[in-house]
Amino acid sequence: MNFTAILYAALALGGLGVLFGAVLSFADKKFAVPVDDRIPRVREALPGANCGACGYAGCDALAAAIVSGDARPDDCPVGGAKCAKAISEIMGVETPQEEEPLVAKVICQGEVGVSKHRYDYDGFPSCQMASSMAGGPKKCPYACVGLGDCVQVCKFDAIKVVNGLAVVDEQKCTACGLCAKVCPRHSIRLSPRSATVMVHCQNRDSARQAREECMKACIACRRCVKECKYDAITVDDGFAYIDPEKCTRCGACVKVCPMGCIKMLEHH
Amino acid sequence: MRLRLSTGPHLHATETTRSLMQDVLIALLPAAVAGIYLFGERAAVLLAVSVASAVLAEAAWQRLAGQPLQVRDLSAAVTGLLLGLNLPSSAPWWLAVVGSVFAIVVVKQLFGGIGHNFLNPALAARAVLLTSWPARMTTFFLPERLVEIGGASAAQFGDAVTSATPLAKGGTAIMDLLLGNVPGSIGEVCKVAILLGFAYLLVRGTIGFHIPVLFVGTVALMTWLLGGDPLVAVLSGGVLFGAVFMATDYTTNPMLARGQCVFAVGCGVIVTLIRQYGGYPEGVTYAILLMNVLTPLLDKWMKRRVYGEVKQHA
Amino acid sequence: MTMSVSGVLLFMVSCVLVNNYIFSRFLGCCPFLGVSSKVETATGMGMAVMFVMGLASLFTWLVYHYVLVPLQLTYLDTIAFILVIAALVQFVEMFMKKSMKALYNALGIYLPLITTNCAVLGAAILNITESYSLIEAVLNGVFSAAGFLLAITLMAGVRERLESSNIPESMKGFPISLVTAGLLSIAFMGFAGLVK
Amino acid sequence: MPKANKPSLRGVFLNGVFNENPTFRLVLGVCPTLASTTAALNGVGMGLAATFVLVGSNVVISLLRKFIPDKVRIPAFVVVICTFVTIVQMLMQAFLPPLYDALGIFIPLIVVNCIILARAEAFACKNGVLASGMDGLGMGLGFTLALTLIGSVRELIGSGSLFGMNLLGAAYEPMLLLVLAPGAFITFGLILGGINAITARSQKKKAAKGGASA
Amino acid sequence: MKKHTFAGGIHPLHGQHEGKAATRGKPVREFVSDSVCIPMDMHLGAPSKPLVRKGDHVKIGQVIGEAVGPRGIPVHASVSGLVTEVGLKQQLLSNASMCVTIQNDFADEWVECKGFGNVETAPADKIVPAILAAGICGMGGACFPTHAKLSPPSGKRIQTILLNGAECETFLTSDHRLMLETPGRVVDGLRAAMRALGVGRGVIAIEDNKPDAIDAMQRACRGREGVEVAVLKTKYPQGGEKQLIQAVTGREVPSGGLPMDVGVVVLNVGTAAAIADAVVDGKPLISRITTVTGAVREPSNLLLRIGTLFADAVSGCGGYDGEPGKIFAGGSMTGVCAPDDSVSMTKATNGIVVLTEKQARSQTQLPCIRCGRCVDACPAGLMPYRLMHLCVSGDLDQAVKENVKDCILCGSCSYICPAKRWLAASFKNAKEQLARRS
Repeated sequence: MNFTAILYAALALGGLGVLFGAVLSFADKKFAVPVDDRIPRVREALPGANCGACGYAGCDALAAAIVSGDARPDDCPVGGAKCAKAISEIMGVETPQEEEPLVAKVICQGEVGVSKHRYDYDGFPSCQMASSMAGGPKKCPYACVGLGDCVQVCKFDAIKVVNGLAVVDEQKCTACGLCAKVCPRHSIRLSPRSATVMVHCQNRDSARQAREECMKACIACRRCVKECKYDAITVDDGFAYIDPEKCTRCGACVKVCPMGCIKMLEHH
Repeated sequence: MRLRLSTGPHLHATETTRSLMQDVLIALLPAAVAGIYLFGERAAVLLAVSVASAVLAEAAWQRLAGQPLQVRDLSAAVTGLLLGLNLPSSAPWWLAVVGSVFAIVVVKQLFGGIGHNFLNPALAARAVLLTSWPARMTTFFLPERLVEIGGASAAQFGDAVTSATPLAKGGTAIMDLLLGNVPGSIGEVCKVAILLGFAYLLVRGTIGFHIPVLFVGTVALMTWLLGGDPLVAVLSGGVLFGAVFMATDYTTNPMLARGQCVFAVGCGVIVTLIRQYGGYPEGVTYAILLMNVLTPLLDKWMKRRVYGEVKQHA
Repeated sequence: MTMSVSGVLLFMVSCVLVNNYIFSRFLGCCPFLGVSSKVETATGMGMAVMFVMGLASLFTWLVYHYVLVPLQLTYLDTIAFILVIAALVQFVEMFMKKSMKALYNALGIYLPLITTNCAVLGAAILNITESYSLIEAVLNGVFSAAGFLLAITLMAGVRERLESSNIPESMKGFPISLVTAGLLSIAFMGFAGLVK
Repeated sequence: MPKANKPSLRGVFLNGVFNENPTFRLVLGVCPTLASTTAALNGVGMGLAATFVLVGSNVVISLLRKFIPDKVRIPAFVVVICTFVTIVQMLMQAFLPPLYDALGIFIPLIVVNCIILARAEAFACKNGVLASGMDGLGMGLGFTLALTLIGSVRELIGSGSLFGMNLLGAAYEPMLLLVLAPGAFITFGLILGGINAITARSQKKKAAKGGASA
Repeated sequence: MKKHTFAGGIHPLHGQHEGKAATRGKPVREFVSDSVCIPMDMHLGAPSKPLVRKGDHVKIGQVIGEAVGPRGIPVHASVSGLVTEVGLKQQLLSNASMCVTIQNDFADEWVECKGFGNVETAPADKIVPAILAAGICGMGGACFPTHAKLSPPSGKRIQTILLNGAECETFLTSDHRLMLETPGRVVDGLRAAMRALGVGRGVIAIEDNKPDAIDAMQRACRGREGVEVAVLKTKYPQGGEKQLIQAVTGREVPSGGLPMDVGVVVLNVGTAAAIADAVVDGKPLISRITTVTGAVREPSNLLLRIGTLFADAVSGCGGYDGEPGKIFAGGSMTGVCAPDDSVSMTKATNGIVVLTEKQARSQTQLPCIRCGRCVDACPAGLMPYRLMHLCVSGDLDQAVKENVKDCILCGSCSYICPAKRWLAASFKNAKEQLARRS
């Protein structure tokens, strides 16, 4: 191998390199397209579940909307405060206030054997469809239908139907609220995580009828109201409601409820 | 009184997956019987082995994968029988086993089981066997028992074993082709039996007539255009068997009638091209497989006109 | 050397059907497996490859015969080719971004993949090893890419259909795509011997 | 990079061979995997060639990582890789002509093997020389191992032998399909699926154990 | 004779005479129960407001529910007697309905009714108010208030009124018997509607499995202005509004549009008969013909008072034949299931079908085998097998793109599917979800 061969090789490749470099740098200027680099950064800060709970087509769409100002930095219900903070920083706006974390809770105890059935539903597994047929298979018109529309819609695998009743896995739940939106009976409610003493019933029917419909129905007997020392319970429209702000988790109402529809859950 | 509730329809057609498969099995019966009559007990053993191994393979897979057992729908039996009928009577038993297992496991179950395979399992398996053991798959015995045609049996094949393919033999009497006095795969030789099965499927409404007719018609037309004898082209080889039983497989042909017509014509064209110019003596297997591959695109590109749609655009 | 119409036709059948880059030569498998989940994107990718491969065949042939051969630097072919291809792809990308926004959005991040698409470099090298003329080289590039387009479109059709299938968990993704490609390849064996 | 996060050389090596096996885990370099596994020996040859290029390019790129401007790093990497590929090509042509013929066009095509560029981009340009070399070696051997495995299966079933030795006897009729193109795809797919199934099962077991102990 | 038809469709229960053999030869027989329970929401539109209280005495034809809103219609007492309850009761709908229960005193006391005597001489502008006052809504099953249908927005020109006598649904023979026994009333009703709208052409469409009804209607049409009979091929869903229009006029209702967009109004033959009663005699809609069939001892065509309980209707047919497993109002293709037999029949209940426990048992859903039968059967030109995948996997946007909204929920796909898949049900569910979304 001699020196000229090396020189030729270097020159040839170098020449090609210079030529291509020149063409490309020209093209770079000629075909330049501006892109807002905040979109990918906001997208990165979002959870990426593409659940659509924000009302946009997915995380990419929300990111674009946030950057263009159509959506707010805290519009992602799944990411919570942490995500909102990160996006606010990227967008250079103030961090919104932190709120009490929420979780989806099923306001019904009407599993098979507890809630009484009017008929056997034998069709397409959809709560919406079943409840539109003669008031649904369960006699109680407020009960969880138990065919899993919420399970279908949950992107986080946080709901299961056990024994004809939806059960939320609070560890997995991100409080995106899709299940509450889809439930035809509004049996799922987003409640503060700390609200662990709850009335698990929404039955508004008269006491006599409620008893006929379910073994664990709230009959609005007001015993819990009388028992509560903190004024936390109100009975309105035929069922009791516990205000989580006032509740001290003393458990007095749980003991006194004749239908067993007030439950105290472990505090997470 | 405890009633059931559901949305309509509350009563259904009596046709089920199982009844359809059963119809196909019944339609295959004449071809199987003719094959066993012509080729003797070897053929019977082969058919039995391939059906049994297909059914067992499906059951074993479903057991292992923890799926509900669905061999009762008879689809595995159909696949096994189709494969068996596509083997030469000279094939060893293990060939049938390998083919059946490949058809059921790789072509069908890996893709999600019945209805999800995109290739006809039996044909894909046959192609695999043909590629893997070409000599085994192209050694055809002359039928042991020839059907007498007016005293003169078809004795023009000197040897009992011929490795030349049936297609290569010219001048075979049409009657011999019809009755099965030719070497070939177990199920494809006796055209009368195949036509009997075809008639049964048509009467039962299991399949429409357009795929087989267009397929065979295209082969005849193409052969005629290329200067061959259309009748011999149609009656020899596996065209008839493929057109009636393989190309009409629901899962692997297009959903729309229009798409099915394109599918059938495509099969016919490819068969003739492979026969005329290709490296294989017979092209039915590959023609149908290639059109199977094209089927998803045909389904995608050929759309039905939706009621009331055009008017709105106008 | 000139080619007759039937010669071109045979050449095309050979490149597209018989010696398909994917199904018999294993060239360009990465994009074939990666960009074949939707028919629209797959055809777009195939078109882009066809365009790039035609150009690449032209330029690499020119560079080889008019730069490397005179300078006796043929051992530098791989380096030179990869440079040509990389520059070409980059140029095409910029051009598309500006002038064909829709196509650019559809192909997105896959355009740079063409650089590392071994089919392009493979075609360039094969053009030299088979000692094709300039016309043959360009035809080879375009037809082989057409074979790639055909393969990836068929694959995408099948994969779109598989979306609704209940594929075993451990086979999802690459494994089932590979098996699918294998089965497609079996079907393509029917073309064997159609030419030569 | 903080000290605590710095992986040991052994860790880097094993990562390449098992956890991030380029073929089975990352599914990179599909073309050479399919093309060069008609026999176990071809797999080994391709694997080792790639290993050589990987180690070499990783070391050189790691050495030069401070000098290469970010904008042109990819072309620079390609030139480095290309140099090593040309060296391998020449070496093989000179000393192992049968293997060179068997692998054919896929030797120069190592240049566009995604594994090599991916390692340069993801590891070598961020880590020290020794670690980069080890990463190249681990990845390369992982690749070699995978190719050998696939090659062995295909050779054993497709021609009844292993590394050229006839193992299954004369009575065995080899399944020709496996050494042909469709066999490559299907074997690779099935092995990949099998490995997925095995890992999924062992992970499930691990999770079950962890759940029981927690 | 030219037979009209449409693309797609099926022949349900073909081997069993569409389930109609048991009742089609049986003349209509009146059956009056001891009490009736009349829902206030029998029509599409705002429910009527009850005008009576417990303890009131009512006469037949007395208005007991007041029309609310532009699509509201009045409800009339169908028997005379004592109001025993006014309250909520679970009917076939999703929410409990306000119902008025009347104990029949069998005195058959009518309120005073005044009609125009003849449809041809009745003032044209008084016909639609008479229909509204009679509380008539679509009696084929859709319950759309008829006066609203006959009051098209200005700018829409109606050229044809189609009377739907196809009765393509299984089991039902009520329209068949009506056309056979009182064809004159049907033609009167049609003429009244034509005059109300100033339409020159009225067509009565009948499937060719009812030759006697075709004959009767043709005879009744003789000498009447602009009225004709069209014979349809027997096929389901021939009586679907859109299919009927396509078969008879050759025109297609545009996607998302209404029949009036192609200048057609479709009425059921039963509705036409009710219009005739309202215009000629001034009688409100208080009874209708209902086919009670299936697993009952004596399948019949009964003339029932509106609000008759299913249980009473069945007892009018000799009771159940064995243990019932499913009861639905309408035919087996689109019938609406009852939770028990204590629900009331309404103005739209053209049939009550009882299935035995064995017939009612559902079959397990199997994987789709892509046989394409659903595609051939779909009268809307959809691809049910693919749409179902989209609907079940939740990709509703794509489902909309593939025209799920054009599904008419006829159930042909589900009926014909050999794998017994829930095709139509999944579309119904998707359409409901889409409706809630907007």
